[in-house]
Amino acid sequence: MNDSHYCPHTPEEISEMLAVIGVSSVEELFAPIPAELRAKALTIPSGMSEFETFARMQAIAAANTQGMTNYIGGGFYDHIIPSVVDHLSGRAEFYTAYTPYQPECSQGTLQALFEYQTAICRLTGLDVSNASLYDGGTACAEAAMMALRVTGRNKIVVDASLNPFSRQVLKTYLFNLDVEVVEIAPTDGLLDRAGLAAVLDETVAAVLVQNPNFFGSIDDFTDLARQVHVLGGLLIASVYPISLGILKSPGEMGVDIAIGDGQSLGNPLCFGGPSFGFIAARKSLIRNMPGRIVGETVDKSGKRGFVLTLQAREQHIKRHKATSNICSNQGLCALRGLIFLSSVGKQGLADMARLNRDKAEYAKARLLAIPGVTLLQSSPTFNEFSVSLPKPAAALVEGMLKEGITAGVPLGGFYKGLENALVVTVTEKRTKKEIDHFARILEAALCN
Amino acid sequence: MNDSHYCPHTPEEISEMLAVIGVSSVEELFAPIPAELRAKALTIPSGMSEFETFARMQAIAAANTQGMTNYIGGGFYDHIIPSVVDHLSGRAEFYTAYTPYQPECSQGTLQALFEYQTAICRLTGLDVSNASLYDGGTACAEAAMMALRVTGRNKIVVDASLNPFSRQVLKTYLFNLDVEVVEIAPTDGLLDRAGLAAVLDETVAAVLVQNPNFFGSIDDFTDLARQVHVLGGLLIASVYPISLGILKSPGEMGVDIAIGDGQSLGNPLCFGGPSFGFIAARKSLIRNMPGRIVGETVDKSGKRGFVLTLQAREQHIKRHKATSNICSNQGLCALRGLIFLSSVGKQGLADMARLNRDKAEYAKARLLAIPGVTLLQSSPTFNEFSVSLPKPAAALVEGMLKEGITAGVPLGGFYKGLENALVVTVTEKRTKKEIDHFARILEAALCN
Amino acid sequence: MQLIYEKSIPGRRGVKLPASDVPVATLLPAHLLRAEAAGLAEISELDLVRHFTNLSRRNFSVDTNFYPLGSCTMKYNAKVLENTAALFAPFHPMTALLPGGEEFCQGTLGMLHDLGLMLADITGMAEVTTQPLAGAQGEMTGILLVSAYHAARGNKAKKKYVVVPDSSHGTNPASAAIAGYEIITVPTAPYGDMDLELFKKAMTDEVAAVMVTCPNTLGLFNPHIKEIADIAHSHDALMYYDGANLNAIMGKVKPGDVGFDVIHVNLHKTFGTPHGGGGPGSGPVGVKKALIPFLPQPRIIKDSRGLFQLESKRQGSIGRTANFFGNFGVMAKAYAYIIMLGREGLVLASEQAVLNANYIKERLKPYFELPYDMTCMHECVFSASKQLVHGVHAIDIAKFLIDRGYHPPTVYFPMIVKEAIMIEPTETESKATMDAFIEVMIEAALTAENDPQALHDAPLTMPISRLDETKAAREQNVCCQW
Amino acid sequence: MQLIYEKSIPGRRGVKLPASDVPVATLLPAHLLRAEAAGLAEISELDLVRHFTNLSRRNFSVDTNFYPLGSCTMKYNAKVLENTAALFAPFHPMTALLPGGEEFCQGTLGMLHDLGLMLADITGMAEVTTQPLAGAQGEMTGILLVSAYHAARGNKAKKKYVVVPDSSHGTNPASAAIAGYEIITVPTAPYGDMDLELFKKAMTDEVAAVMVTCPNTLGLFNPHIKEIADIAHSHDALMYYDGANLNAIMGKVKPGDVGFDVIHVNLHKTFGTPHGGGGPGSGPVGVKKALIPFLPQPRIIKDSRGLFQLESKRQGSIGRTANFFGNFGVMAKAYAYIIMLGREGLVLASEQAVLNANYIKERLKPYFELPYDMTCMHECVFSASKQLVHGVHAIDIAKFLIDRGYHPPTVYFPMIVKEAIMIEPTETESKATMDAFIEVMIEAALTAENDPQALHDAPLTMPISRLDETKAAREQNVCCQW
Ligand SMILES: Cc1ncc(COP(=O)(O)O)c(C=O)c1O
Ligand SMILES: Cc1ncc(COP(=O)(O)O)c(C=O)c1O
Repeated sequence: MNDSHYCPHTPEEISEMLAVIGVSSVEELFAPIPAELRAKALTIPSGMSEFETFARMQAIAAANTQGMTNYIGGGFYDHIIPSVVDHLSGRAEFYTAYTPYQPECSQGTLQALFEYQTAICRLTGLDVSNASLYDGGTACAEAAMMALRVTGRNKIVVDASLNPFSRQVLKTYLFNLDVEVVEIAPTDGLLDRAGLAAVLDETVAAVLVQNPNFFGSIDDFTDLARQVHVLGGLLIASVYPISLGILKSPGEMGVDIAIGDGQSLGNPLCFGGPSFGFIAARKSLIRNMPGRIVGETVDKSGKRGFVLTLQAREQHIKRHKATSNICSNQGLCALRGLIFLSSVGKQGLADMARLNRDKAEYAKARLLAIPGVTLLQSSPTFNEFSVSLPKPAAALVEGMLKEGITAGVPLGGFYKGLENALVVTVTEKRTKKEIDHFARILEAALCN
Repeated sequence: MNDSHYCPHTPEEISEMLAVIGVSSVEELFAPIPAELRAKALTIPSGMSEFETFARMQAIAAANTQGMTNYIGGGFYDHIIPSVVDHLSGRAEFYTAYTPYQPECSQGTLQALFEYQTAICRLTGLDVSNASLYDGGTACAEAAMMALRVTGRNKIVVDASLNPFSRQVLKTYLFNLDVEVVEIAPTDGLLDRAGLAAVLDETVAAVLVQNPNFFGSIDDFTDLARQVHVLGGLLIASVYPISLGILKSPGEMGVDIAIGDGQSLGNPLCFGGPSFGFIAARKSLIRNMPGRIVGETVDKSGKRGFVLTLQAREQHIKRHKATSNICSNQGLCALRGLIFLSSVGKQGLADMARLNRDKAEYAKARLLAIPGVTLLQSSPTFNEFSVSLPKPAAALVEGMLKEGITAGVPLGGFYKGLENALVVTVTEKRTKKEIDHFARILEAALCN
Repeated sequence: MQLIYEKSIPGRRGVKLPASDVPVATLLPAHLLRAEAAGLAEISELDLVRHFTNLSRRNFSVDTNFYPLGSCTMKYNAKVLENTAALFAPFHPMTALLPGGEEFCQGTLGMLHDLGLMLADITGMAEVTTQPLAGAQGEMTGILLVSAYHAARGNKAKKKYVVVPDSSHGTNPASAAIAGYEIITVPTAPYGDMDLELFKKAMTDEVAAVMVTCPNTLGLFNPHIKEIADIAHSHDALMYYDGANLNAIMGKVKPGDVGFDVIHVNLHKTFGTPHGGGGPGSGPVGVKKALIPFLPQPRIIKDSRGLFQLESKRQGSIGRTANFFGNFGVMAKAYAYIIMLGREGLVLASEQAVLNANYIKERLKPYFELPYDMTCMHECVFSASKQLVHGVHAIDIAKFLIDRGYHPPTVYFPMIVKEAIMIEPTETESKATMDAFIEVMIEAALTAENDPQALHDAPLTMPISRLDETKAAREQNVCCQW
Repeated sequence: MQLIYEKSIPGRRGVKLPASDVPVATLLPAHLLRAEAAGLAEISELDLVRHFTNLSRRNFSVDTNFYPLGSCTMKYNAKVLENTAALFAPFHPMTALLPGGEEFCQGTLGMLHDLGLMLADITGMAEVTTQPLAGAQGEMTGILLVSAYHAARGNKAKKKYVVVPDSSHGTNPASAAIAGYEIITVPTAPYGDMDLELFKKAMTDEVAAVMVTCPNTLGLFNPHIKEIADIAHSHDALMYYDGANLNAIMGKVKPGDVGFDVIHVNLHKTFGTPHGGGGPGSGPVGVKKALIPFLPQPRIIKDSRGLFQLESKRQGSIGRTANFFGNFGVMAKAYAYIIMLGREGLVLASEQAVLNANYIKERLKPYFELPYDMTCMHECVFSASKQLVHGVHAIDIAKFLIDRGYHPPTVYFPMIVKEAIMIEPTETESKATMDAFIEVMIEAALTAENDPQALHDAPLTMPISRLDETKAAREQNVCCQW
């Protein structure tokens, strides 16, 4: 009995095929591999049925604590996902296709990506978008490398209130290219404009900022854009797409390249991935964009169609001179993002953004009512805000995990001097009841 | 803001449409309904978002006890369902289509149903199948009514070891047609052939039997078919499709009409439905079949295609003279059945049937090892068997529910004199470990 | 496309089963075993997936095409509803029927109970059974309840007839026949409803029930419905309401208030559950107080402690219409649909369903004959009689629509309209979709005049052209022989 | 088909959001707000569902068509695997990074740890990081590890070059470039592998690493691979293995045994996770012992009590290549794939992948030029040079295949083969499927001789014909302007 999974051949078929090839056994086909290199047997266990396999996976998932109430963000956010997202991205024709190299039989993916690029452009207020990057962190790195290429300079200035993980990824990407990365320590939970002014000059390729930043503070970088441009540099802003339902867009601020993580757009938390990174820029920068770009064109009869375009930028043509090494990206996650944005819609995204802020402001008020809890920043916030507590945040957060609550991200691990500080995230999913409970538990934890 | 679910019109569109119709308000369109008949407001609550709706449904599901280990059957069985079943029956083109009245744009459903009919014919060893009935119980009723039409007689003899619920449905369908239903009490968990012989004559339209029967006993009705045919009646057998992986088929026994419930073929337990009923018969009976039938034909250019055929039997043509009143049936569940059977496949169904019997025989041995537990039947069994216990089964079963085990179906509720008896079901899903645990708990329960 | 059996290779395996962890049982005696394994498909999982995925692509469906199939209420089936049924997949129905089992099924029993209450509210009935598996079975159940009612009052012998209008759906007389009644059919009057005078003549004390759809299959609401009910009651006949057209009147009129005694509703029409290419559906039946004792069992009741219990041993019940509790998975979707839309949402759904039908009716009126020209409810019925002059039939227009990517409306039903074209857009369609459809319908009308042959040749864009239905009926190839 | 924005109607709403249960916050200052809402789609849920369902129908895919796209390993993605990722949807990755958070994520951390062990077994490496998000990022990560290794030994300045064969995939040199190296490209010898003599010449002590794919992009296993590794090591250069072609050799040869020091694997190729129309993928990187200190952090380790912990503050680590733990959902599917197939299943998969490729190679050899005529591994590379004589290019054959319902093989790659046609059937395809494909390929070859124009005109059966790619590149319409 051939009990192999997904290897369809019967013994008869195998012999027919071997006969055609002119060998007497499948083993013979491996003759090109020198005998002395042949592997000892694998040590992984024998296989099992799909039913046993799924049961095993359920057991693994069950080994995580279930039903945590989340007040953490830090780049990934616990948002609602309309049912249509799973149903439509779950169409086999979407998820079992490859990158649309053959446009005539890939118009589904191509048109969807064109619509995705359009949504990203409209969200960020910029002219061009690619068809996705890996995630928010690598998007920072790709944007920085893009700025290096465009300006021919080799210094990047980063506001340290940019997500610490993204900053790490940025450094990892750049550490072997001789590029200087200067970090500006934040003040009052905001970009230190004075500190920045001190290092800003015509050697700077780009300034990287984030809005809302890691502390949750909302800023307007219009002034900064002007300063950077005067010196011939680029301004790169990492943004939280849900917040763009109401917040001033990078385009309106004069930002040159907008990036971010698309997880909040219809992609589940899923322990960190897959999500997608987005990147949008001014039209003039398009030839320096990384990754796939879909463009509109016409067929022989003048009918509209879509193709991968400007491929001369890419690794499969330019090899080591390519604008990026990215090949497989996060297409299906970007599709989820498009479906999410199209389902929530123009008014809906604004409503959703307001709902996030309303919930966060309510939580903020509840927490600030607790003796000893004060606000870290004076600037307005969106759905994240930072508080300082009368005691170290780490121990408190650890204690609240046992209550089934992820109370927030302690800032001490990322910024010295902020050992008592906590950044708290509140999305539209959190109910008033949950927030009240959270405040009570937190107060209790602070009292003992 | 138009916050209606799924009613797309904007106020502007509504006014445009009203203008075209020539009325000033939607309300005017309801003028044909006399004012005095107009309804008071509904008392059901106001609506909610899809997210809140789904949370509510999860809460309802959570109010049932989770993770029961099942040793109950009685028509519905806890079998494995290959992952492909959900994925493929979940294709929107299948589940959001209507009955395939327009064949040119419904070949997907039509060919699938033709393949389903073929699978049922090959499984039962009979010539023709319809495209599904509601469930196993109504299939009994439809088969009986079919026999009444065919023979022009008005007596039905039923082996009382046929599923008690199906017998109830049968009686409900027949109670207003002047038809006599005679039940034969079983002996030794089997059809009482002597008792049957006593009532069998040329006034009997059909004899209804089940294999394996409600006690789990396996029988061979070849002899019975001969007797019934001699008297000009029909033999109807209700069968458990999984068991047909190895058991003698109705066709081989000379049965005229085979019926059954298709739940075990890829349809979840889902608290009792939807599943589907199947019905297959000898070719000569086709014009008396109930429900939809798909037939093969050719198009103008001689290309093969499939259509609903012999519709002259049906209610939408024959109205009160139709062979049945059935209109919507259980098409999607039948499709699941076809996908299940095609995924498990020819050898696989036999293997699966053997696996069921092996598990049940193991459980049988473990239970019979318990002091005071004896076997109710002397005939062989498939994946269900009946035991008599030293004490009333009802209390015992009730007690074991609290252990998270549905220990079996007490027979006392259906057959007097069998208050201590229990029919136990063991499918391929039950592991040796579970069965050993079950035996231990049962033994303990019997000891106190 | 090849049949799956034509793709089979002897010995090929599909899904892999779990290995056995118990001893192999001794063989069964040969006379109990089948001679050879059933000739099921032998195909790899990839080939199976490709087969059914590509088969699915040969269907029109609501998710891919406008599907204005009259009388079928092909509204959009919200995806969130599709996710609800799976929540209940693991629950064995027999658990609730075990001694003390209800306690372990409070969620599912409670949902069925509450669904009954909500449907009772919408229909104006006293109690609802959720057991019937589809509309037609609901009808049969309802008429059996009627007969049980008459029998209980000693009138079994006397009550011989069920009256139906000639516009009624075929299942109505068919269901009444199974329930043991003879059928009296009343013609439709020029005003589009059962002729009142003829109805009065037809009514005698031997009539057990009057079955009507309101709005009827012409999409018209019968202004005399109350009078009809009164007449029926004066003859001790009960009024049966075929709820297939309930989508027109939610929150606008409750059949119970109008004098109906029994009603079925098609959850798969009005309450947003998909049709599955022919089912599964669900046809709960509501009744007035006097009929409650006869309802199918088990009946789900809420006890004093608020716990849901099964009442199985009631005298007078007509018995069972399904082995368990009906199509639970379908009802879960309908329950979710009702609580999601809520009282305002349901009313809005009916209002826009009616708005859409009247919009299409008005726009197509200049091009197609409208036999009953008045305000319609959720659907409108045209006749292709104008086109017939050019030798073009309703079916030709239907096939033309297929080539343009529209599922045709219902044709040749109701039978009382010659060359009927029955259009039901439902409330979930946008104006843009309807406008595009209307343009194509107008084009069909013009083509009928200018180039009838083009319509006879349609469809040309499908994998197959028109099929030889006579050959199918003659040869009766209903099972693959090779 | 219209764009979703062309279907939008101002004011139309899609999904309904939950009503707020908290007070409305005071408005933000105007300078922080956007002037007007972003121009997203305004469309009903039904229109949205129809739009994307119909869009999906304009794709070829593994589930609908044979997809022998060379180098991409388009094997069947088992449906059970698709169900696994959803099990982990609710878990926030930050939870594990909170103080004491690991304890609450033992399932997910353990799975990542064990996946690493299994991949280390298959590749013969000492440790694997699952953080890289795709193959190319794995390559960059791997080369960064190489550079960290050289730097730690004081050779940062000295090591300037990465050597790649001219047959290598474009991502190899591109990734090495990002990692700060200059590229030396070695031509391929007539025997289908990097020219050994030229390679020796190219090697100096300034070479940091040699990146190869084995089997290479011609589908050939390099018999000199061990010698190449030895030479590289003699120059203190490390060997990088591009694991994109691992599907050919599972259980047959472990790159680690052959002398490779660093490897990435494409879970979305070899380990049965779908390609998603361009991702997401996953590119875990395995290394020999000496490189472990430089692996990205957080590193997942199993402590003495058998608990999984995160090690974040290690000196020497190259840092982070992703914000969290990589594409977890993809890895869940790959993990399930590996435990389901098990040791025997994986070997069988490679064996049948190689069998299928050689079968197609032998059957097509008479019709298409086979530049390197020898036993291939999982894929074979033809050239359309015979057809070029008739003015027919590889692209024309590709388009002809589309009309016949086949996704074309990879064309024009590897670049070293003129008019390359790169065919990778994978192990999941049945003989019947390959035979039918072979017939169509043969038909293409004959048509090239008899009727070249027919090939130039293809495809004719798709919603569009060949597209004007120059216009696209010139006009750069990459965002809908209306
Ligand atoms: C008016 C009418 N009555 C009854 C029915 C029968 O309902 P079902 O198909 O659910 O049995 C239908 C369905 O087509 C109908 O349209
Ligand atoms: C040989 C080879 N190397 C590397 C890659 C890059 O892998 P990825 O697309 O996952 O970045 C590919 C994928 O096309 C490949 O075929």
